[in-house]
Amino acid sequence: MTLVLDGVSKAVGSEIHIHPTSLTLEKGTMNVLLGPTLSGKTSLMRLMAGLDKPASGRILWNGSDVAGVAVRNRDVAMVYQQFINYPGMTVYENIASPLRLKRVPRDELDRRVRATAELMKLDERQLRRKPLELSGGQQQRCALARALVKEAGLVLLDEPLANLDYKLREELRAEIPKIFEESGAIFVYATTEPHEALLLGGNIACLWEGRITQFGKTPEVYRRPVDTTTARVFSDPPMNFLRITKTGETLNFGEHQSVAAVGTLARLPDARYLAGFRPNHLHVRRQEVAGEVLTFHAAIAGTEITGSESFVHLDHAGERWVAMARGVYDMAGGDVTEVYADARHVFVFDENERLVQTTALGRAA
Amino acid sequence: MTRYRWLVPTLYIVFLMLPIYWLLNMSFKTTNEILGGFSWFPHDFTAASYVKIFTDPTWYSGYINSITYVAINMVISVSAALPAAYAFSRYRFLGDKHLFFWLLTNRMAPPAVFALPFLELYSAMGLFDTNLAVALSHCLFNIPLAVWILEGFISGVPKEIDETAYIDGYSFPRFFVKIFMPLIGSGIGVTAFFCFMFSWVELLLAKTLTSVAAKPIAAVMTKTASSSGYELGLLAAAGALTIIPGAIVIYFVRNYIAKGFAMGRV
Amino acid sequence: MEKTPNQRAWFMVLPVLILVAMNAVIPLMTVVNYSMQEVFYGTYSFVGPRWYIDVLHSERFHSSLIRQLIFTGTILAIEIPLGIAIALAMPRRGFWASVCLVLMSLPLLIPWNVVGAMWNIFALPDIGLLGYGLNWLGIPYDFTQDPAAAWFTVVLMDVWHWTSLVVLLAYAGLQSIDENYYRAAQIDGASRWAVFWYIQLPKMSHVLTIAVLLRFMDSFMIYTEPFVLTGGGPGNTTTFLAIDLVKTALGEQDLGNAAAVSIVYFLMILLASWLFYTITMQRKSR
Amino acid sequence: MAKITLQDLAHSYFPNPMEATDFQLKPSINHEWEDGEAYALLGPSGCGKTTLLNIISGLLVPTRGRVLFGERDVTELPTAERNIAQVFQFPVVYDTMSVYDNLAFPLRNNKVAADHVDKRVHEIAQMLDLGAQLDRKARGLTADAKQKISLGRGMVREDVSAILFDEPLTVIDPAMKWELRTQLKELHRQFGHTMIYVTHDQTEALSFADKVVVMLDGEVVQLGTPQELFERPTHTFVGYFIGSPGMNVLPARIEGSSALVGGHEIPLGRSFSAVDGSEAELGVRPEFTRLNSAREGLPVNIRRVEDVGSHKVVRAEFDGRQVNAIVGEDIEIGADMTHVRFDAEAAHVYANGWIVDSDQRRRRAAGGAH
Repeated sequence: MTLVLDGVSKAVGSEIHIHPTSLTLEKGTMNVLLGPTLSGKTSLMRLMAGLDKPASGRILWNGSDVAGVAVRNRDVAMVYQQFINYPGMTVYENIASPLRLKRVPRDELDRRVRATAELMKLDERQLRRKPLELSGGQQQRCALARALVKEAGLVLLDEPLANLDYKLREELRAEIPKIFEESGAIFVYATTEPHEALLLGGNIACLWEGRITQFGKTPEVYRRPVDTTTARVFSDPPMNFLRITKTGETLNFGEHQSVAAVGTLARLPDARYLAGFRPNHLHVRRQEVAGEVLTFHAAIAGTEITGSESFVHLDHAGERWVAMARGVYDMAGGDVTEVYADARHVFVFDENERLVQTTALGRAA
Repeated sequence: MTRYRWLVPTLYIVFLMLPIYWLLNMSFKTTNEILGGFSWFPHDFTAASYVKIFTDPTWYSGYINSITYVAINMVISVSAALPAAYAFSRYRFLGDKHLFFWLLTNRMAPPAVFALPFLELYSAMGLFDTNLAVALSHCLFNIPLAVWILEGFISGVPKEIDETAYIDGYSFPRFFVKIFMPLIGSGIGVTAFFCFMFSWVELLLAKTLTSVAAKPIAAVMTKTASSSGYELGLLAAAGALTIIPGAIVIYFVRNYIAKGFAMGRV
Repeated sequence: MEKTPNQRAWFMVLPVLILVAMNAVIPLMTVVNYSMQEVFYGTYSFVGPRWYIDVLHSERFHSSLIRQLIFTGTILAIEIPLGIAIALAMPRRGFWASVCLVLMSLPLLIPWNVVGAMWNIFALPDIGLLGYGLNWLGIPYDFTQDPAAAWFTVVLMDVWHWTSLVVLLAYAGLQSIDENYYRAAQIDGASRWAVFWYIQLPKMSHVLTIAVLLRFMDSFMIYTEPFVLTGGGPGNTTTFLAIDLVKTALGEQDLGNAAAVSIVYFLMILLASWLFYTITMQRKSR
Repeated sequence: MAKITLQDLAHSYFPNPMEATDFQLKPSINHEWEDGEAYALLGPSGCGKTTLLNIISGLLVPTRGRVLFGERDVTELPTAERNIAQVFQFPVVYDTMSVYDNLAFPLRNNKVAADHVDKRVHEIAQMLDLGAQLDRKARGLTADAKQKISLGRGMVREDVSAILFDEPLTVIDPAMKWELRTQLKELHRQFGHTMIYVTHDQTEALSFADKVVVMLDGEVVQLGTPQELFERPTHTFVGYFIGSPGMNVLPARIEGSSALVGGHEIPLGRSFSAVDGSEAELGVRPEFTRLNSAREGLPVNIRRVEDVGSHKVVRAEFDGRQVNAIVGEDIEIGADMTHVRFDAEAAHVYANGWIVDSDQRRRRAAGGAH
């Protein structure tokens, strides 16, 4: 079971939604589409589902072109960001409907519906209710169940958790990988949140303005973004950047400021670069970094506290930076502080913004 | 000011009810009493007019005719408008906008203009003096209306539901009947209501296209009013009876009406 | 909502197209055809635009047109504000709301000739509540003789008949206003007037546009009610366009003339409606 | 501006509520909102936070209890007379007015001098960078522009006794959320209004507020600074709701200065005579749960390891109970890492949901008293 996109593109009128894209998804893989809103995630999924016709290129399912095949005859299931259920039917009937259409014998149908419902933690009482009588979380569970019960070869999830409360999202997010492991299908999961992408693992395709900037194993892409676009897309809060010129032992930036080119940075050939480091590698407390550091001075703009960690928003020579601190770190805005970038985790991009080298490289492989 | 607010609608309703009351009042009077002069309520109360209407075929057949062609028109209009409205709401196709606008312009066609040509047209089709003729002619303004209202309701349903259904494996007809129509049930109700309303109240075309067999009640009345003397009581009774069907229908859709109007679709 | 291109959608529109076209196109062609010919005992002869020229110079047409405009203007001036006022005063929800809705909708569901007959009975100077009442109050009133009285009655009847439509539309407009708007207004310390002017009226504007449009069109086409009530009289004082038209066509068998009038008439309505609509839409978009 | 006091408050949407479940706000809530503080009202949907907000703003009259602004009882007063501002979840703008007039509206209604109105409007517009759009009509702006206007209208008045926010950033694009939040904070610093901010998003709550009020099922379960909520949740729900993943909670038996969890002794470094020898619960955040190969603490079996880049979340189990640990990104999870140890000072004892003070803490508190 494979899904192959071969030079597929999509345009509405003059505006291009998807530039020619080729992609191969294998059986039993979890594939995350990561990108900001309007980067083409949904368009791509709609093409995969067959809801839209590609402007060019072919879509092959198990090797055969599915251009002519009607959506309802395709081996696909989909869940939307909005909670889409049939309001007129009970939750049970909602889940059952794909099976009824496949003429599945009654007892088997009942078995499968109940099994899926149990998997999605929908109890007997909820099965008898109408979807709109349930909470948002349960409605989406119903939609997910309806998609799963079909046991389709291709399951498309378009930001299924985006409209849920913070904690609900956390719970469901933890369940999805389990569900996925149990079905052998090709999963495609669109999200705007790098964090979510990392939790789901599997493969990832980073999208930016209708183009896939990089496709590969999620942790590898995270640790080796091929260019700054991918790095930007796959970093939340956004990656911190600094234009540097390496001359000898120093990295110069801004108006004649500089830091010592420590660690592997020392081995860079002299040239102009774009250095990037993730918020979790920019620290406000020296003791949080083990190895060598690049030290900068930045003004604190404000802090975002998630409880387990705090994101300190900084202003470094007009560039907006974000640093991460463990636990709760609340400092008044305005005051200037020292921040420490972990030298081992600095990405270096050349002038056309391609990745040059990074010490994270060795570890990811 | 807010304390006496309720007065406004109340007074208005009283104003609305007065002529209706007067009609009823008359309908229960004997012709003599009517001609006898002004009186607030019938002194020698009689249901004779009603009895006549229910016994005299020229009268009750009038009702049957009206109800028949209104019903036919409702069915035709709604069932033709449903798929069209869906198409206008969901699909982009050659000339869709112009077509939609053209449809609406027909709501602006004065029946007076069409009376005569209709007579010729339907005579030519051999439909003259049939309920079907009236029903079809009323499509002129009811179908555009129906399409308009339904389009509004349909656009209120997210198209993701359609797609989900296709993905689940529904064929279009099955999806449309099993999933979609229930979803816009209230819309269909409102539409049917307005079709009823405009078909029921229209007289000019109904009168022009019929002579004997399919004569609508409204026409029967005008005949009474003009030719066969001045039987006010009878006229009033007949009139009173024409209010009832409307009253019944409005009662059923009362909760959807506001919604129907809300989309400015009337 | 983004629409999917699909030419086959035409098939779904086809039935509607056929039904309406049959009723609209063919008769319209007939009318146009008539309007270009002299019909004399079944013999047709082409006369070109003569009828049109006649119509545009005909005293009779002008006078009934003017009557029509005055009438339409009057009832719009009364029904729209009145309708809004009543809608504002109506209970927002609950039992009484539906009672209001049902009762107010009644006039809309009465056959138009019954409306005429009903008002005829209601306004009769000797036995009608209205006529008798006015005379009893010492106001001389007889709509069958006195043009002023006739006009008054026709207008009052139309107000009785159609204000509810405006009410329902305005009411629906009000219903669609989110509760939070009123709360926000409270918090901002807005006056009742400000609430009406800045929240309710703007939110109603769309439905009100529709209301004006409908009332304009329908009042411009009005035929049955005044015909039954006054028969266009006394004299021609309440002979509006449609009545005049039918008189000419059926009464005097003057088909060509009638046809020409019809076309002019139809075009006027279309033009007016179109102008009104586009203008309001432009004002909105700004 | 004034302190806001809630006295024996309770609210129910039923006319005559019988048992506790009838109440949207359980009797009885006593709470003081200090003048000039920035509060967040945090809880899952349906916990009654919005009800509470509407009672303060006067859109709802509580079934029981009183609301005081300063010394003045405003329980029965309509919103308009309470002199407060409120921003709703979804944008509320006056379509036909220009952005400028929208912002000026509350001031003009309060008969503020024109020149001052102008000054304020520009200040606010500046802060929310609406400056460019000031003379555009509000109709046809994007949702988040409209919401900015609503925020602006909420904050334009200087004399309000409090500004209430009801999940105001729902429609705002995530990228902008934190900017607006910091701007709100900035405004708070400048004008020192009392602000109450309702949200279900812990991040919003913790980063906006000086003090966070956590609610559950119509009850206030904890009031504290973000730090307190994180380091010492006074209720297991707070432990679960704040922080991701939430706090580990294990059934335990307290004996002296240690807890017995499934027969394994966990040192606590302090004693809890209140629950000594009886069944209780042990709560420790994953951040203070150390996975180790030294066979110290509880034996667990690891179900899954989630690498979220900045760190790893180890999802493990101890006889059927979930035990999560957060470990640094550089640490490799070896097969020999079979045990978890807890940082004693970060481990808390709970009895039927509520935290139990250690004897030492009590003594300190008592000491503080005299």
